[in-house]
Amino acid sequence: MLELAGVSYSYPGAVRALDGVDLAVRPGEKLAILGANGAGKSTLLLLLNGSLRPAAGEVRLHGAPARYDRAALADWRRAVGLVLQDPDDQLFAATVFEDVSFGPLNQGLGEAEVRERITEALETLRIAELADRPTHMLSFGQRKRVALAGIVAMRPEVLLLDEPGAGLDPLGVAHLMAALDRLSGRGTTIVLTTHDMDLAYGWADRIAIFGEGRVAAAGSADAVFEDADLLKRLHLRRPLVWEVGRLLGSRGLLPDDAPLPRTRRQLLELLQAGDEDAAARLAG
Amino acid sequence: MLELAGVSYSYPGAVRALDGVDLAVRPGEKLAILGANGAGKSTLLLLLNGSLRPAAGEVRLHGAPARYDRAALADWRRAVGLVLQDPDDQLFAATVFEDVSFGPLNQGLGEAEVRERITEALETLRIAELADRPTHMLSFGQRKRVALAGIVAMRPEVLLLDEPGAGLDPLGVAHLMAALDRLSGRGTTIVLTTHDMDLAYGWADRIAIFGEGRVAAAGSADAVFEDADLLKRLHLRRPLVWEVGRLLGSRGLLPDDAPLPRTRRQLLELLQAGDEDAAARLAG
Amino acid sequence: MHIMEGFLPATHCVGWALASAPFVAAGAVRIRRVVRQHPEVKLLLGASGAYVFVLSALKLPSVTGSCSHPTGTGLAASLFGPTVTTVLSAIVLLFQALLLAHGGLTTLGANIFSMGIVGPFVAWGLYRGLSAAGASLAVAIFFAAALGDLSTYVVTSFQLALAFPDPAGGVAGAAGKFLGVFAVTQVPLAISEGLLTVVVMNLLGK
Amino acid sequence: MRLIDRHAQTSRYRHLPAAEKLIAATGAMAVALTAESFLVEAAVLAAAVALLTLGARVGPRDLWRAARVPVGFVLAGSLAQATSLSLHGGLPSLAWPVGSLEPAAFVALRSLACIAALLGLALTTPLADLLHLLRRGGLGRELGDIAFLMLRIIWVTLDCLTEGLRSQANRLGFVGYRRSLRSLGLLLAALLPRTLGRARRLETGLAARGYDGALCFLRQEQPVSALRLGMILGGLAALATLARLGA
Repeated sequence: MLELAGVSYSYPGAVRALDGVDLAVRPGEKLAILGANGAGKSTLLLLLNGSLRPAAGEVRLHGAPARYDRAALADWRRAVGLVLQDPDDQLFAATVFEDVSFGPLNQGLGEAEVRERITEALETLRIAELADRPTHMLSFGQRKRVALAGIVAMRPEVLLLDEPGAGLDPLGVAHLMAALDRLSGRGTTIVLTTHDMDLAYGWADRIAIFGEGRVAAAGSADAVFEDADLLKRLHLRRPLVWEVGRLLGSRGLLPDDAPLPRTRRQLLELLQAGDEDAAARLAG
Repeated sequence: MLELAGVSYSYPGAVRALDGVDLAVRPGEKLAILGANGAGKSTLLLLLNGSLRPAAGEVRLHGAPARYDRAALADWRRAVGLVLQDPDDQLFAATVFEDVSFGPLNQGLGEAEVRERITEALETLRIAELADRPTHMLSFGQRKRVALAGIVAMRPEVLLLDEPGAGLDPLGVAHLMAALDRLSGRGTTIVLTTHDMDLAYGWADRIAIFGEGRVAAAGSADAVFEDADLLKRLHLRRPLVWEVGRLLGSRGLLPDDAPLPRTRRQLLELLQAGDEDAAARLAG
Repeated sequence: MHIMEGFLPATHCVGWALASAPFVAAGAVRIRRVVRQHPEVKLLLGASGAYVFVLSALKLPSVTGSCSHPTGTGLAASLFGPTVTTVLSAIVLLFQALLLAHGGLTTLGANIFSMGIVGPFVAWGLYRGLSAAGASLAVAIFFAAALGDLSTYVVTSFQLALAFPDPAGGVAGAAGKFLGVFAVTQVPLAISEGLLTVVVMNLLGK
Repeated sequence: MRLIDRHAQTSRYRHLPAAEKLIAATGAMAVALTAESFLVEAAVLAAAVALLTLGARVGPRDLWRAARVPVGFVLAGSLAQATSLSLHGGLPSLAWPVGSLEPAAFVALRSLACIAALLGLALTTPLADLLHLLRRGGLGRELGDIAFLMLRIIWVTLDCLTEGLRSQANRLGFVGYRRSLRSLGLLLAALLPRTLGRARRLETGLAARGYDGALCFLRQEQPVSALRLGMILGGLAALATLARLGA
């Protein structure tokens, strides 16, 4: 539904950031784009929602090449929402409620509809109690969720998130990912960038590895993490859960019928289950 | 050498941030302070270097209660260096060299000495090649290291770091931690705050768990991570390496004589070694 | 230096508001025109205004050891020009009244006149004049910023003197008194502000 | 810097319509400025302080911290007003002329009353609420938007400034006058491009939310209550009557 075809882009006076990127986002999927700091992941997202215009190649939305006139951009942003890494780059109003109302109002919705959208977005992010709070007195994690709510209230088909977990503690990340799962459950396509391999492994349907200005690999986690040399060259490493799961599997220490663990919790449960198996064998 | 005794502090109009904190930093140690976002870890560091003055209790430096007059504060900061979380708030000068010279020049050192300090600090952080680069053209990871170099060049006895790993990709974290190990090797006492449990587990000599306004537990990693209820209450979780290591150990899957793994690398090596043991047994 | 809430009689409040209004209106019209042509300027102006506010909220070390807030108008005028500075200063003064209780709503007109109009225009004029006369950049900036700040303080003293003329010395005598009372903080502050502006402009010029 | 705002954001009176609070405060100032009796000034001062301490529950310490700078100005200014300067053989000399004390004391009291009224507004009303009134009442779309953006960016920039000052203090940047000036210069010079850069990124961030040059948003506010407005106007009328009787 959203597609980059041979897209190149470079910032003035800098080396080329993107160099012939091909990437297709599939409807309803959860796609994680992995890459080291400075690999150009943010640039990629800005191209995907029309904030930047490619120097070469094209971006396609629902199959048609994207246009960059005012009306086309407005439609594009209705369909594709972008949440930046630093919430302070996206918040402008004095209170949370006012801030979240901005996007829906720009979409030309009526007041009743806007109120409903705000309520729903704050509910999805479990921050209904913040509605009345001044934006400048929120914690970083709260600002992150408010910035996301501001986009969610616009009900985009595709949601792009730049490093959603950066700067958050494990609980903050868990809250955020739970909200993304709720959105995904309602049919929103979600694309996020991250350099946290375990986060991507546990969450994504599909993973794209990004480095040296292009998409170096894309596919299922298992396929993508197979290529150790590629990861090393791009300064990435495999998820710890993946590594441990593989090694345990190869030693026959995991139940045969169980799939490899993808999250920390799954891994620990499998290990504990193994414990109980052993205990059962001893007792029996 | 640096000690908090019954220290309380609260920001005006807010609930109490610190409430009777006791914490002693030992000479030459690597101490990690763990806590969720907003637990007050940054406040703790600001109290430790005299940037904030406790509402109750006292801070002791080399056994004597700290004083807050101008001269005493200058001495204090010569002995105790603090690196803040966001490097952008800490870099002012046009080039890396100039920026790092700021502290040593303020210490009143001669030019030759200042140059030597800068060279040494950049060398310690392995960023000698950045000396002439404009600060605004550095990557995030580079800026983090330059900010650290600015304090290192002042040769403090104690180095305090607020969330040194935040926002860095795995390679960036590895670079930074390697630099801290070099400093520690030369006798610098290092205290850092983090919410990355695995980072703390792999690096620290001693861990202090911080939450609900006080130090809830302090000691060796093994002692501190034992109390699962405490960690849960403070929204923290055990390091994954710790959990997996324990579970494998309890199932007898690690070599008996080997200590429990503390880092990702140790864990994976032990697992692979186990593999080879098994292979050797099969072959023999 | 701000005249605090309620210090000026009602007639003076109205008079100074009327005196300031044309300058603020002219600046506002200009800003409105620029913003309509280039909407992206709106955000830059918001950021510039925030910078001016933060500048004027900074505590400046002074040669006498006392601490005080700079006006920031010299730096603002040399960065953004005097007309824009007048409008931004007017908003900054409103914010200062409501966020810091420095200045006031009834004295807003008088404070805009001294700090948002005379200060920036003196600074801008001196900067232009001294540069044209061949003074070095540092000298031009120092005198522009220091005298811009000083002129604000002189105008404020005259505003107070007009409101409270001395029974013996008249307006001139009263001005002397007010100048004298506030000189302890304001003269060193003007020198510090001049020096600071030189440092900042040198760094920005690099 | 944040003291007044913090009170405004958490005040019991925060949710009362800003228009009511603005009318009460400016009305009290108008009465104070036009009255010519000590009694009226004292009444305005007492009413404002009582509303702040007993009504809005602002602690006396915070009230003093918010008021000390303007009060310092009032004391210095009234001192200058009360004295007389004359030239005797080329040398200026100060005197306390008979009857100069009373008008100076009156101006001081009037100013304190107005400062209390201003604080009554500022400590209970977030600045953004007042900006809304101004935007509706003639400030205009463009200037209104700029003022709102300023307010938002001020908080973000202040955080940077605080951290920057802290970091420079950690590196002994404020030991001595020359170094302090140089440190502040470095900080301000670094802060300008950062602040302008933030504006550019905010433009991108808002564009992603459909920004087309106008900052529109929905507000939650209580409607003005006729009862409360009546009470405010009644109180002001009482003060004005007192002023007339006193004169």
